[in-house]
Formats: sequence, structure tokens, C-alpha cells
Amino acid sequence: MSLLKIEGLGKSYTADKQILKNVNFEIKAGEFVSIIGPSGAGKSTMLRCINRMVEFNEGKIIFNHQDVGSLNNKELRKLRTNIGMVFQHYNLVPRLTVIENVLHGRFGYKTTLQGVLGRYTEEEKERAFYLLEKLGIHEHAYKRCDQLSGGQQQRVGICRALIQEPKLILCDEPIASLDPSSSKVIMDHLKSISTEMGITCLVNLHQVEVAQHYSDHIIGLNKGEVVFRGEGSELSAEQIQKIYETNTKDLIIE
Amino acid sequence: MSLLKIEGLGKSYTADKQILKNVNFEIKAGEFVSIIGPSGAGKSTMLRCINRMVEFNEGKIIFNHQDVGSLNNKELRKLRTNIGMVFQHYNLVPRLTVIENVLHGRFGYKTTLQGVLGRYTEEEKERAFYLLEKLGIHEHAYKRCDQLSGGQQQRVGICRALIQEPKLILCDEPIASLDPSSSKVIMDHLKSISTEMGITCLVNLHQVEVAQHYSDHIIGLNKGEVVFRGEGSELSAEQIQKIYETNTKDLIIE
Amino acid sequence: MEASYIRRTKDGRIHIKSGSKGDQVVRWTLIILLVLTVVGFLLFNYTGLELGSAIAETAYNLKVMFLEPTLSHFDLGEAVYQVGITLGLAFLATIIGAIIAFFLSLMVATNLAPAWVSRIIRIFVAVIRAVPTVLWVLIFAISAGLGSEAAVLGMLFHSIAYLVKAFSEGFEEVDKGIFEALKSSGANWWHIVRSGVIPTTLTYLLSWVFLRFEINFGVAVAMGAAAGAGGIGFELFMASGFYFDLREVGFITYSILIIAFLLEVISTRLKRRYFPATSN
Amino acid sequence: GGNDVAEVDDVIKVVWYPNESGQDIKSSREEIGRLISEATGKKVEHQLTTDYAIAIETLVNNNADFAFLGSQSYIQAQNRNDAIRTIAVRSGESGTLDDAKYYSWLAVNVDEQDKYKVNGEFSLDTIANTKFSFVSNSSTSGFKVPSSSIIAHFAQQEKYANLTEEDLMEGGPLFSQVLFGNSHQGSAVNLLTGNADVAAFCDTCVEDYVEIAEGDENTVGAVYRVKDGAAEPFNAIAGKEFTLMNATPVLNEPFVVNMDLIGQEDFDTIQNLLTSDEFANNEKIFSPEGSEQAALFTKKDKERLIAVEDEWYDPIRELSK
Amino acid sequence: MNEKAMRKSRWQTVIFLLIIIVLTYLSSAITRFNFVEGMATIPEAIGWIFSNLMVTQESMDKLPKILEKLAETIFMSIAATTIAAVISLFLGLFGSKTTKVNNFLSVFARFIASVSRNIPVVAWSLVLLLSFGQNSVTGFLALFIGTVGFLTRAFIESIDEASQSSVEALTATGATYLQIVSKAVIPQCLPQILSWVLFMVETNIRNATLVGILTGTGIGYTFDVYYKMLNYNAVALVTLCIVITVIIVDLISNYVRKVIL
Ligand SMILES: Nc1ncnc2c1ncn2[C@@H]1O[C@H](COP(=O)(O)OP(=O)(O)OP(=O)(O)O)[C@@H](O)[C@H]1O
Ligand SMILES: Nc1ncnc2c1ncn2[C@@H]1O[C@H](COP(=O)(O)OP(=O)(O)OP(=O)(O)O)[C@@H](O)[C@H]1O
Ligand SMILES: [Mg+2]
Ligand SMILES: [Mg+2]
Repeated sequence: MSLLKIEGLGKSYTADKQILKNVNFEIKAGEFVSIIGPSGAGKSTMLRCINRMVEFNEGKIIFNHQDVGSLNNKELRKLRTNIGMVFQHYNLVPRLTVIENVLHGRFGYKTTLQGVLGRYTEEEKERAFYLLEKLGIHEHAYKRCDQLSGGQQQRVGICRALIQEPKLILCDEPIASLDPSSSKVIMDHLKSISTEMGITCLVNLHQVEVAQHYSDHIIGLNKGEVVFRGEGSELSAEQIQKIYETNTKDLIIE
Repeated sequence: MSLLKIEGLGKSYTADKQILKNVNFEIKAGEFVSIIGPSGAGKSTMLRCINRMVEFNEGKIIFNHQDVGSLNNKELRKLRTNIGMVFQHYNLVPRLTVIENVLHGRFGYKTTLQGVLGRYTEEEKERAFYLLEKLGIHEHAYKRCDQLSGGQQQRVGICRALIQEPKLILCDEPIASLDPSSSKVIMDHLKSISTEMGITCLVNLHQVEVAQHYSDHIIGLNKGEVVFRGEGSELSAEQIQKIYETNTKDLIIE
Repeated sequence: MEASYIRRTKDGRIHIKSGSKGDQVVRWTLIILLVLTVVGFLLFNYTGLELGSAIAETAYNLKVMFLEPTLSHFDLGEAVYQVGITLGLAFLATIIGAIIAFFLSLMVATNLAPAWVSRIIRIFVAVIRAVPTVLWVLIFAISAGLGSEAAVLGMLFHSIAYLVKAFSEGFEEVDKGIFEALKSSGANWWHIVRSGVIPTTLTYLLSWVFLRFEINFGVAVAMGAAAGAGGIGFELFMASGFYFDLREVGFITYSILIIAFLLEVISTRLKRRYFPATSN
Repeated sequence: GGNDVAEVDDVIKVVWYPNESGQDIKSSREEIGRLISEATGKKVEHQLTTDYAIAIETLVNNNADFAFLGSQSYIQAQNRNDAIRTIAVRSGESGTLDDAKYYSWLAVNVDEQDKYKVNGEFSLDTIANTKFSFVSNSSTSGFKVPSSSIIAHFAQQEKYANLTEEDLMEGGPLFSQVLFGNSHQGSAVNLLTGNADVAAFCDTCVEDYVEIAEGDENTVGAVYRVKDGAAEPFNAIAGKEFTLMNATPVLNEPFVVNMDLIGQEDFDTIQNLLTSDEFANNEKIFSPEGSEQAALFTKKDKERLIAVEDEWYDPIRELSK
Repeated sequence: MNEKAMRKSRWQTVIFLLIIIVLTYLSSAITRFNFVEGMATIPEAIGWIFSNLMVTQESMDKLPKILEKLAETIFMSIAATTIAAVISLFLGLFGSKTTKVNNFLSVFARFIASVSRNIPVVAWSLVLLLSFGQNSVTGFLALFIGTVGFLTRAFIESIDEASQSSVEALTATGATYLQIVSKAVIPQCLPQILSWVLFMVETNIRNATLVGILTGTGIGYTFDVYYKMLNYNAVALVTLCIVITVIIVDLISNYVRKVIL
């Protein structure tokens, strides 16, 4: 059963440049899918079309049997509530505490007034602590986010996405700003989210090996077009070269 | 023939803490000497005592047969002219051009008025361009310094020190803010300054291997005391441990 | 052989300036300011000016003011009360101004409001700022009658304009990522303002409000008097314009100075203690 | 302009001009307020301002009920709002309207008086191209009266035929420089310190500071001397003398009301109050001569308030035409 | 931070708000301010503006005179700002931690800045008027004094901000104090300094209205004359001229700031 289906997706910010061209793919519920591709290929744009943070021009996105393109404002908020998002730079509110940042994930379920007054139910708070504990950062719950390390901040970001109780989590280069050991912690957590909690993950990645190691499927994007779609093991050196348009040797340097 | 001789040097900023204690060493003309030691050991203070950017409390510094401690204001300027200095954060004037920053090195030779009016002779300008070319950054001569990369800025810093026609160059962690490849470029340049131009170099370093690789002699500083003095090859794991007061294993991680 | 990267003047001397647009603009701005200053001095109307005696007299007046301050037309309690009124006027104008400015600047910040709304309010605010405060006070004295309403409303306009500019710049510096993150969790505009914008800018906003309070105190001295709301400025005006009592002027000046100093000290203390990271 | 909803309410707002806003005559203001309040049973609120225009506009725009204005300001106010009416005016020493006036002076320094004489007589012709000091451009005796006599005088000369009031406000065709003292005292000081050659101010406004040294009061040629120990701003110029080249009588200032706000009934009540004997004998308002207590008015003889019709001010109205 | 600390910070917020509310109440009480009444008059005020503050043909006749006075004010503001900037630059250098000559001068500079900034311009105007009389110099001086105070404080901050590092580097080359100041400190702060100066020119033109009213000079005096004659059409024209001037100066300085920063 496909959770997300993308058909003939096209997007251009300006008239002269097409960022995404006729993108087609499907993702099943519970899958862990990575998108790889060179800088500027359109990975971030792709992700943002799915929850309409960016409006797309052509094609169709079907999420959970809903036509994403046709939603009105209210339905759109509901859609976004169903889709969590994790960012490269974590995008936490730095002066607020960890727990407050996590609870921001509940906004989609709240009226304006509840949100503005900061009214959260006890269950929501319990749930937030549960998630923080699961990701091993409960002891920092009352710290301000800007006092945490990058890896810890990213885990707060993941908690914020999880508390939305989403069906899908979109991750835009979640480990690009992290050191190798924190990266591993984060990727392991993401993987367990998809395997243990059954939440679908769609992750933009720069590192081919990481993608191969963690993903059920990999999508290779180049200049806005899908040039590869398959399992990690199917990704040959040629195909990598096709995606990145450069030598494998030069690439693996890092 | 020793260019610099330090005898029983002592320094404290505040009454309760002695930063340098009875430091003794000698440096010959043309040598390349590194000072290593943990953070707070007093490396920077040591360097700044030599050109009296910091006033020392005890002992004697003899530079080029002059007693540094006894100089009056005018003689001090002359001394500083003879000693170039290179900084971790380059310390350039960001809004001025590269060539202007290099020419700042000539102030010691000028009257106040000449300096304020920015009167430089054609020879000085030619010399500045010659040095920039030697360090491979002549094509940026008219760029503003803040438009250069770290490695390029450090080379401007070195040019500024060289145009002073100094007998000694003091470098305070010249590569601590640079990436590995720029670091190599800078260290190679410093080395060639001492070998080709015969200018003595005294360099504070954090990386033991770098110090070992480039230096004629190494001075190990711990809590303001010289705990090692010898060639790089003589530096054993125990001695490193003595300098850094920590395990070699933990140290080499980086 | 001449290396091509060296730039020379016609007579063969080497340039050391880049001659960029920024440098040119700096140079010309300085030159124009200097020229206008010189022209200004040439055009000034000097009638009735006798510099020597004027300076001597000023020195004498300042001496009387600052070395022999006394109160003759009212007592210390009254002085404290009048200072209190001035502070009150300044405080009201600041606090009401800050609240209104906060909402307006939400509509001005380009990352929170549509461009056209932002532009309209910007122009509006620029015009308001350019109208002299005295005129605002007059207008409100006429419509609201003499009293604190006229003073506060008259001062309010400039406070709003000033704070809108400062606040909206603060809002515009909020990280785009925060907006994106909150939006993607289904937050609406108010949620974003409440949980993203306010927490990240609060200390910045407060430090501007403090600054404006200091400014408003100075303004309230003059405007409280004109608007019939009283305050220490009224006494100052009477002392200098009607009684010609320099000693009293001196006393009043001291009391104003003391308050101004106190405000400055308090605000730096507060900033340092509670908002150490205000230097954005 | 004005409030759309001008109606009689139970508060009487009294607006005071800067001249009468001082702390020293606070007791006079309060006393008048108290008496009005007692007579009408309404609450009285005092409003003080340092700005003449604001004071006038407040009255004109139905934000004040009652005021004590200069006669010129009263005319200005009435031009903008017909409901402004005089209610009473201070009499002269005789207790009648006959001498209900004070004098607007044009004064010059004694030492320089010869410069302003033609054939031994003071002549206005001589004030062309001098430095002139007025009080403020809303002052009756300190601007309006002297400026209209100056304009009337010079209008006969071809060169100054088109002279306007505005021209007299800045250095221009007639004067080399125009100063404003912002008070009558200030204008006098401008003259005595040499900042101005000729100054306009009124007799009563400086009577505390100067004494007659030669001649009859309020006559051309009379010489006045600054008293020894005169208060500021005259303290530094004690003993200096000036002489009058012109003295024009000016009608006393009226108490005025805004009829839209006060209503005929209260008008009558207040008018009765103001013109009563008790009011004239109230030492908080009319301080007896030589009394330490400062008050709004001083009583030398039979001074009192007298009801007056608007027409009484027609001479001043003429000046404004 | 634990939960207790977080409660504490929440309490702090509540107390802070309470203090604000109490202060607002006290301020309203002492000044007899009625918020609702005040706000209710805004529509009327706007009505008054549109019925009285209109530029008429008659007032246009006064335009040449107004423009002449406006020019005087602009020159006065620029002259006051430029001269003040020169003096403030020295005071700023003395007052800054990076470039201070000695402690006495540093305290002196900060003292001058504080006093001249904190004494209200009203007080200065009145004092100066007493002895300098009614001419451009009085207005110039009143603006000048306030400007010195403001600019010195701003310059001290700008110079402090300009990195200490280049000062250190030039000291190490054997440069003299003046060389360091002219080649390291000033080039670095110049854009900041210039930006403050332009800001001050604009502010001074605005302040010149008040100063002019008090000292009888420039456009402020013209404003005052018409205002006291209750000639609101001319007042409107004067205001319009000031508004346009301020906006033009603002645009110019925004442009310059954009290019140089
Ligand atoms: N808001 C925007 N307006 C205009 N062009 C944009 C915008 N956002 C992105 N682009 C352009 O779209 C293209 C694809 O950008 P995108 O960020 O999707 O690439 P990416 O694959 O995520 O790259 P990276 O690995 O660097 O993050 C780029 O050429 C970029 O310049
Ligand atoms: N200006 C100063 N006033 C007071 N103490 C100082 C000052 N400068 C340095 N210190 C103190 O002197 C000690 C030695 O400092 P120094 O900068 O010389 O160490 P370092 O070896 O260069 O360290 P790092 O590797 O971190 O640069 C430190 O404890 C420091 O806190
Ligand atoms: Mg991207
Ligand atoms: Mg160091």
C-alpha cells in the first residue's frame, strides 16, 4: 500500500529554470527511503513540495489518499500535522527549553488561542518526556536549546517531529552538520523510528555509503530528474557517477 | 651566536597567579623554534614578553645584544620593528586592501606624520608586491582583506611581518584557525622564511606532529615552566605526557 | 618586466587603494558634509552675536546654574512630584507605544507580512516620524484638551515610529529555519509569532524599549509642559522663561540629570544581568 | 473647528495662560476655582500650559470653559469661535472701566535716547534699521499694539507702504533684527543688556522691577531705573535706565467663557460672582498694596471686576483688521 | 536548569509583568491619564488635521520664505553634526577601551558624553538663548551639544567593537599611537561612524524644529510664528517641507549606508 505517490511532479521558482522535472515515485508505509544527488539537484525542493512548504507547478502528489495539491488552508495544516520534518540546522527556537521546543510539534492540533497561551495537556507533556527519554536526552529537558551540542539539538528536532504523531517524516540532510559519531546516533534513531514505530522516513543525504547502509530504497536525483530508483545494493559505481556526474574517486575523499 | 636570550623570565598579570616562572632559553639566528604546551600554559604571554607587548616582571630578555626590559619608548618601537609578529586570527584591518595591510608593516620606519598621511615610497610598494608574489597572493593585492580566505589572510599577515625586514618573527598559533591544506601552505612558507631568508622564527603551536616536522628545536611549556627543550626527534611519548599532563592516546585523536 | 597586477598612476606611482564604490561613496560623503558645513557657517545669520561677551555670560550662567542651585518657587516635595509626572508621561508613552509598535512591526517585518502591507506601513511610519512632536502634541491638545492625554498621545507617535523600525529589523533577523520548522508542524501565523518570533527577539525588543524610555523622558520634559500635563518641564519653563531664575533652572537641571543618569545605570544593569546577549 | 458635541456638563475647565501659570499665584487660581465651584455647584479643573496657541485652541475647540486671556488672544479666539464671550474685566484704580487699561511702551536706553529724536522730539522714523525686541507675537501690548502703531506710522512712507505684521516678526525690510523676549521682562532685559536697541513691553509687567526716575509715569520721555536688588532677570542690571519714546494705552485683559460649554445660567452666576464686592475684597485674588502675598491682581485703590460687553474691545478689534 | 529553575523563570516573567502593570497604573494615576478617553479622541484629531492642516494657495505664497529658513536649518544641522562628529571622534578615541590614552581622559570623555546627552535640549536652548541671543549660532550650539553627547557614546561603542586585534598587530610593527588610530581604528569604524553621522543629521533636522522654537532660529522659528498666529495652513506647509526634507535625507543616508556597510 503506497503512503506517498508522486506523479509527473514539476517545479520551477523562476520561469527560466526548471528545478524538478517529471518526477515519479511511490513510497510504501514504513519504508526508509533516501534521496541522494549533487548540490542543487533539487532534493530540498522535492521534500518541501510534499508538505507544500513550496508550491509545485505540475503533476500530482498523493499522500495518504489525499491530493496534496488541492487542499485548502485548513486541510493543509492537517496534512502538515501528519508529516514531520527534520532539518539540517535543527531549526529549534534557541532561547526556549528543550521541552518547549518538542511541544511545538503539537501546534497542528491546537486552536490559535491554545497555541498562543501555550496550553499543553498533561498527556502531551508526558509524551514529550517519553520521546526525549527514548532519544536519550531527557536530562536536558529544561535546558535552553542553544546550550546543547549539535547532535543533541538534532535529537530534539526529531522528538518535535515525532510528537506530531506523523505518518511520514521528511529529513533534509539531518546529519550534514554533525560529526561522524553524532551522525551515527541520529541515523540509528531514524532507522529505528521506521522499523519500530512503523513511521515512513524520506531522507535527503549527501553521503552515498550512509544511504546505502540505512535505506530500503534510494532515489538518485540529478538536475531535477530521477536518474536512479532501487535498493542500496543495486547502486553501482556507474550509477553513482551518473547521479553525481563526477568520478567516484573524487567523491569518496571525504 | 644567539639572537635571543631569555634569562629567568617571570610574569604575572595578577598577584595571585604566576603565569611564567623562571623561563630560560636561547635561540640562534636563523633557527626555527616551536613552543608547544597545553592551553593556558603561557605560550602567548611568552611571545608577547619578547617584544614587550606585555611587560614582564622578572628576569631578562636580550634580543640582538639589547636588553629588552630597559628600552625607552623610542627604542621599543625600533625593537618592535626588528621583530615581526603573526597572529592566529591574522589581525588584519578588514576594510583595507591587501597591499595597504602589508604596507602597515613599514610604520616602524616612519614618522607619525608620514604614517598618518599614508606616504609610502615606491620601493616599499614594489617590495610589498614582491612579497605578495612570493607568497602567491599578488593577484588579490587590491582586494579587501575580508574577502580573502583564512589561508590567504594569514599569508597577508606574514607579508606584513616580512616587510618589516625583521630579524625575528614571532608566530602565535599561526595555523590554529586554518584547515589542514592551508595550514601546510603556511607552515611551508614560514619554514622557507627561516631557511631561505635566514629570519629566525619562534612559533607557538598546538599540534605536536607539526612542531616535530618543521622545527629545529622545540620548547615544551607547562604552567609557565619550560619542561622540555630539544629537537623534535627527542620528544618521547613520556615527555609529551609531561608537557600536556595527559595521555598521548587521548591527544593524538585529532 | 612589469607585472600586470600592479596598478599605477599616470606618473608611474603604485596605487594602494582599491577605488571601490564603497570607498568613493565614503570619500564623497565626507567631502560633501565638510563643504556644506563651511557653506553653512558662511550663510549663518550672526546678527546680535557678540561672541566674547556671550561666552563669558554663558560661563557665568552655567556657574550660577550648577554651583548655586536653589528652589525658590516650589519645594522639594513638589519637585519630586513633578519629576514623577514627567516619568509617568514618558512611561505611558513608552509602554503604549511599545505595544502598538509590536503589532505594527509584525505587519512591517518582511518575513511576517506581505510586501505591500509592509511597504504601506513603512511609508506611513516614515511620515509620522518626520512630523515634529510639537505638532502632534498641539493636534491632540486641541482634540483631547489640555492634559496628559495630549502629551502622551503626542509623544506616542514618535515612540511608535521609532520602535516599529527597531522591532521590525529584529523580527527580520529571526532565522528562516524556525519559521519553516514551525510551519511544517502545522503551526499557524500566531503560533509562529508566539513561539518562534517572540522568544528569539524578546531581549532585543526590551533593550530598545528601555532606550526609548530614556529618550521619552527627555521629550516629556518639553512636551508635558506644552500639553498642559505639567511635569518638571513646566517648572523649567517657568523658571527660565518667566522668573529668569537661573538657580532654579540649575536645580531642575540637576534633578533631570539625576533621573537620566539613574535610567541609564538601571538599564545597563538590567541589560547586563538579564539580557547578556543583547548585542545582536 | 471644534467638538461636534459641545454641551454643558458638570465640569468647568479653566485654562490659564503661561503668564498666570506660575506657582506664586497658585493660591489666586485655586481661590477663583473654589469660588466658581461653590457658586455653580460644579467641579472646577485647572489647566496650565506654557504654550499660548494651545491655550487659545483649547478654548476654541470646546475643551475649556473659562479663561483669563490677553485682549488680543481673546479677539483671536472669538474669530475662530463665536461662542467665546467676555464675562468680566478688571477695572482701573477708579473702580470703573474708564481707566481699565495699562500701557504698551516703546523704550530705548537713556544714554542713546538722542539717536531716536528728531529735533529734540522722539520720532518713530528713527527706529528703522534698529534691533527691535517684542514680547511674543501673540502678546497684545508686547506685539499687537506696538506693531500696528509702527505699521500705521511707516505706511505713509513709500518705501514701507506694504509693510505687514509678518514683516515685523523677522529681521527684514524695517528692522535689522527682531528679537522676542518671550515675556515682558525678557523684552526689557533685551533692551537693557544692549541686545536690542528698542523694545516693546508693558508697564504693569515690569513694575516690580523698575521705579520712576524722571518725569510722569506712562508719558513719553519718562525715565525708569531698575531698582537696586531687583529680582532676576534684572539682578545683573540694577541701576540701568531706559526712557519711553511711546506709551499707548491698552485695554485690560478679560475673563472669557465659552458659551457653548457654560450655558447662560452659569454665565450669569459666574458673572455675579466675579463682579461682586466680596470677590474684589478677596485678598487671595486682589492682594493689597505692599502685601507679601503674591496674587493675580494687586489692589491700590478701588480695583474690582466689572461686567463688560464684547463691543468694549472694538478698539483692539480694529487693530487686527 | 531543572523544573524548579524553570518555575522560577516563569515567576520572574509574572513578576516582571506585574511590575509593568503597577508602573502603568502609577503613571496613569500621577499624570491623571485616561487611556480610553485619550484613544477616543484620535478620530477627532484626524478630523482636525484634515480640516485645518491643509496647504492653501495663500500659504504657498510663503514658500520662498519657508524654504530659505529650511535651508538655514539644514545647514545648521549639518554644521552642528559635522563639527560635533570631529570632537566626538576624539572623545570616542579617548573613551574607548581599545584606544584610550589614559584613565583620566577616558573618564572625562564619558562624563562629557553623559552630561551633554542627558541635559535636555530644552535646558540648553534656554541657557544659550539668554547669552547668545536669537541667531543661528544659538541653534547651532544647542544642536551641537546634544549631538556631541550622542555621537561620543555611539563612537565609543563602534571603536570598542572594531577589533582590538588589528590594534595589537600594528603595535607589534612599532607603529605610533596616531598611526594606529589613523590606519587601523578609523578605517575600520569609518562606515559605522558615517552611518551614525548621517543618522544624526536627520535627527537634528527633526530636532531643529523644537530647538528653533526655543531659540527663535531656522524653520522652527517660522513654524512657531505661523503657529502662534494660528495660521494653520502655513503651519501645514512648513510641516510638509520638514517631512519631505527628512524623508529625502533618510533616503540618501539609507543609500550611503547600504553601499558602505
Ligand atoms: N526559494 C528559491 N527561489 C529560487 N530558486 C531556488 C529557491 N530555493 C532553491 N532554489 C534553486 O533550486 C535549485 C535546487 O535547490 P535545492 O535546495 O532543492 O537543491 P538541493 O539538492 O537541496 O541542494 P543542496 O544539496 O545544496 O541542499 C538550486 O539551483 C537553487 O538555487
Ligand atoms: N591580559 C591578561 N590578564 C590577566 N590574565 C591573563 C591575561 N592574558 C592571559 N592571561 C592568563 O594567563 C594564562 C596564560 O595565558 P596564555 O594566553 O599565555 O596561554 P596560552 O598558552 O597561549 O594558551 P592558549 O593555547 O589557550 O592560547 C592564562 O591563565 C590566562 O588566563
Ligand atoms: Mg538542500
Ligand atoms: Mg595563546
